[in-house]
Amino acid sequence: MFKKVLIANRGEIALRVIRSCHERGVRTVAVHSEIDTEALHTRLADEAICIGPDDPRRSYLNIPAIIAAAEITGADAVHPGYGFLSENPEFAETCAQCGLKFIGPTPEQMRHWGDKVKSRALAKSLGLPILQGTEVATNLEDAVDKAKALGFPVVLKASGGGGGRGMHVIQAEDQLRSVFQAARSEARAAFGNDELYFETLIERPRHVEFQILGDDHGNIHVLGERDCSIQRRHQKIIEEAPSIALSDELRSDMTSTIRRAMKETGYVSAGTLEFLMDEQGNLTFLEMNPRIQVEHPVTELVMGIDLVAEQIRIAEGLPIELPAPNLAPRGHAIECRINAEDPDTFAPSPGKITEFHMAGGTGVRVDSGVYGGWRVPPNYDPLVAKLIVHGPTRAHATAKMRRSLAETIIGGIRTNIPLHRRILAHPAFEEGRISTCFLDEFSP
Amino acid sequence: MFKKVLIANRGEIALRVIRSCHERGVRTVAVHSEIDTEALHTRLADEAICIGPDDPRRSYLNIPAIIAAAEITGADAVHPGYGFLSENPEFAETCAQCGLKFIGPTPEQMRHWGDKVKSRALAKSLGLPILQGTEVATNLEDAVDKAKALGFPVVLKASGGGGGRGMHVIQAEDQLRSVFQAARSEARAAFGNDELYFETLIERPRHVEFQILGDDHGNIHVLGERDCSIQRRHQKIIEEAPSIALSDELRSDMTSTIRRAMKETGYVSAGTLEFLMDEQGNLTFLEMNPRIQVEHPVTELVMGIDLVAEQIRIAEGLPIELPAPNLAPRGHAIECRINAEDPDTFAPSPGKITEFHMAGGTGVRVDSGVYGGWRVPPNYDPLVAKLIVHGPTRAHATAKMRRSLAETIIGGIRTNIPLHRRILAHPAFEEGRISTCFLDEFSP
Amino acid sequence: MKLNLDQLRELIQLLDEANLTEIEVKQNDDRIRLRRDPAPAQAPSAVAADPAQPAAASAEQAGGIFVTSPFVGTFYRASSPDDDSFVEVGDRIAPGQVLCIVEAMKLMNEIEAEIEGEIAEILVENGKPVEYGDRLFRIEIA
Amino acid sequence: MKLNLDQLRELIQLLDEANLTEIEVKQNDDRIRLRRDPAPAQAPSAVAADPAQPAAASAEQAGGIFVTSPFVGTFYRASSPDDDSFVEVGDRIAPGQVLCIVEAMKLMNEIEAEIEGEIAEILVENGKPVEYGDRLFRIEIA
Repeated sequence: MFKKVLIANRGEIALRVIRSCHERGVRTVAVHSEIDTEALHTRLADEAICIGPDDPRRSYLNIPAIIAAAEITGADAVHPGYGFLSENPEFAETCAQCGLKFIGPTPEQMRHWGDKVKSRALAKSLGLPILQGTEVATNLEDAVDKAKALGFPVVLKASGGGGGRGMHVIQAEDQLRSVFQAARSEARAAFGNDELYFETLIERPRHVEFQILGDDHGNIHVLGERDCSIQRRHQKIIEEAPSIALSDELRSDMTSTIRRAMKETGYVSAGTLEFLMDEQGNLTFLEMNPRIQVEHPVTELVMGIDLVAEQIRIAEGLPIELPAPNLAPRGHAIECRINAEDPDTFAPSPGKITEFHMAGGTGVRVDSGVYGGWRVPPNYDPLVAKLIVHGPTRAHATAKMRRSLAETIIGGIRTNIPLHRRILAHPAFEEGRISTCFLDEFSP
Repeated sequence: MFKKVLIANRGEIALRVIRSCHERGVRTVAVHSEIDTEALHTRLADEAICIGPDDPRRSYLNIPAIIAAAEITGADAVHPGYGFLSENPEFAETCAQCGLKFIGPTPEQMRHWGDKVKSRALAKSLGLPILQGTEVATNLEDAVDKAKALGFPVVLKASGGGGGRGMHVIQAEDQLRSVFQAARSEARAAFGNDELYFETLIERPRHVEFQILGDDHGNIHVLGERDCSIQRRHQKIIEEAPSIALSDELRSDMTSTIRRAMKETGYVSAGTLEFLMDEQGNLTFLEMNPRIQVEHPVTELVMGIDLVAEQIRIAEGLPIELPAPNLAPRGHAIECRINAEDPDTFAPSPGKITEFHMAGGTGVRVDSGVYGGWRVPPNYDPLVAKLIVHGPTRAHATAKMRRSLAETIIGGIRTNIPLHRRILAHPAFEEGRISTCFLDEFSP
Repeated sequence: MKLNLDQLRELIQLLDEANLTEIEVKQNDDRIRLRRDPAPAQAPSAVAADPAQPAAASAEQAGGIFVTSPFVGTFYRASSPDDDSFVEVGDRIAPGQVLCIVEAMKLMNEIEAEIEGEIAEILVENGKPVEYGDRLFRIEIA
Repeated sequence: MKLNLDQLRELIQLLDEANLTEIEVKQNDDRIRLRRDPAPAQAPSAVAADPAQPAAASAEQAGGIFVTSPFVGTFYRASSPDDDSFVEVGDRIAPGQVLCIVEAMKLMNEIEAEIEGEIAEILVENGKPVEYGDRLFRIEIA
């Protein structure tokens, strides 16, 4: 068992990891930037080390500083959370070289799935359904040929992208001609990789993803799916489990396919396979995220498990420990991401939280890294809290989320709670008629 | 379905009821005293009516004021919560006379179980195991004779008492002679009933209680037990479900016995049968509480149900709706009652809450009627929050409660959190060696 | 959002008359809140405060005493719809005189004056619900 | 959210006219809140603040400049246990002069002086861990 885990992250996910460590009797080290000296993860960890200034490139992305913090505190493992260094294979390698166990998959797995072109090829070779697409376009004329061959409309994607970044919907040739070079420069700047390729555009898709866990003993578990279709500019804002769009048959087929595929790659730790679902119910592979995800709690609630505790167990070399051999989802869970932003303009709204009263009661879970009187810094992700509810049916969960949003009061900063209230009150949401275009179509 | 429910209570239980109403789409009316104008139940209900001054006898116990508040707001039902008027058959009758549905059992049931001598007799007639005891003592000499016949040590109990009130442990005859008259006057003053009787003293008992639900359709469900042995002066402070002291066989026997007994009395709504368990594992009936109890959430967590929602359904005349026909507890739940009191002297500590940060994350539920910046009034119960956790095993739940207590910060008032931390850290608690004498024996 | 400014003005008037610092009205999802913090402490020597000059708002209220509702219930100005009101603005009243009825649980509770004075204002409409402590009448003690 | 500026102006006017400190109007999900805090009380003339008297703590630090750690790591005063310390209290230092080493990830990072001055204090013990921004030396600039 680990004695001390360093959490190379901040905010609610750092808290999340600290909690599972403490419940396991493992001591924790928080790292923080100067502006996060009074942040909750800094206050609640057993030890806290300042690793740099506010700029995340010099603190939360600063590999030598994080490793040095682990060295001076005697930590024996590192949990990267999500974002920041969580998908950086060099960081995982450096941890290993310095004798620190990295709580996540191997650097090789991260590299396989990190490049979108390679991950597409890998998914295909593993028998996962993939979207029609092209090879990398070598230049503009090649791109035009490839896009024409695929047939407009198409999605222009960056190999290095993912999570909705580095994507452009292209309706016709002239649009492609006008954006191609810019997209290339953008990709080079953002991901250090200017490779671009095409995929068929799926109209009004659902976003459906499967949670997996693998361990060193050859066990692979597929722990059901999440529906994360409610998005704004490819950023998820509401997630639920299970997805009402999956028949039991499709769920069972996908579970077997994914399980076989992941067994073949020998995947270890938590990961998520993301798919798009078209209006006919066909799933196609989008990407694999080799880390814990923001929306993991909806899976935890319906499955009755602790995914972060399992990540830690797996990293310790232990087998996965589930409450039953073939877990089935129990009830329905919904998560709303509460961001410090204007609910209409989506402009960030950092500042001092003057009032902070989150919902409570039966079936309500709150994961938050903030507290009343604390100042939300302008430097990082705007996520201030995840409000997650669990009820016997989707209708119950929806009603519970409505009342939970109604009783949540966050003062001093603006948040997207009014937007969440409008979405939850919308008949299309209630009826489950959701897709990634929900916000554009209904402007709730 | 009810359109509007008035909640004749305050604090966390008022919130608890408001939440289940709102999730059901039922509007709510809060009643409040003058000092509770800014209380959370006042703020979160759809409507709020001031019913009187701070003194609870003139507000929360003021039947005409509460009925009038229901009349002017057009409420069609009343939920009494626990404490205050919840076990007052006159209140239930008045509600009925005024065309308001009382969400609870019938006044007859309340009367049957409210008098401890009658409830003992009723339990006996229903085949529930009861403790050796006597009839009511008519005078001091009769009392001495009865106590001698039973055999010292004995417990002197008031017919009108309950919930640990009106009880004296008597070791010998001279002690009985010196306290009898005082106990009688005390009982008359406290319960308006000076009848006293004796029961055998059980040394180091566990407090084990069974949750039941009955409806108008003849259904009776016994929803497992709770262990509420950690008490201070007969007031529960930590409760858990299930009880590790019950074998599957005993649990199953008790479930059948209680189910048959409750079916025979035709009990409707939520109720709890309390038992003492001696060191040999024998259970004897203590009392029946015909209402929702403070510690009901531990049952909700392990059973995956909403007891207050069921109370409302039952009052609407609907059948009980459980997720499965034969519910079994899943995992283990623990509740800590966080009181505004000095953790060592137990003196009440009302005042302004300057910081209020409750634990969050997986498996943590918070039921609280307070918020940061609010002033806890000195007039009522000191309970400010219930911290409730749910884990796959008792060891997990204990670890989760420890970390949850560690991250809970309540500033401005003193609370018993340090006492809870000491209890949860104690090896005897960890090993489940608990009884109602825990605090006296271990002084953690 | 449609604002009813007249309503707001009336509320401000009420705030003044009653010498309140805050009024908050909540109805369903609507909420109106007005607040007037007491003027900050004066700089002592620079601007000498004139103790003979009370604040405008409180000056208006001099002599005002409120009769508040001792019950939750429905406010009635007369014994029955056919009867005359117990009192009108301008009436002189004496201790023990019935001012109104607050009905609760079908009981007609007569509210009596406890002091001598003149009805300066009737603050609740006939037939409207009142909470405990709600102001019913303003009495001026001449 | 659509802003109706005219409406807001009217509300501001009302706030001024009525001499309020706050107006809040909420309708459904819309909310308008105006607030003008009263000007703080003037410093009374009796107790004149003395601007020439800084707080005790800062007085002690007058002229002190701190060298802080640019890394997380372990602080060493010398290149090796057998070597002399780079600097001692009282030493004059010049820009570019090595003051200490902060070891991180087995790399010995030499920390150099950026200014001229005198070592007034050494704030960390040899071999102890330091965080980013920890104060290592106090330098006095004569």
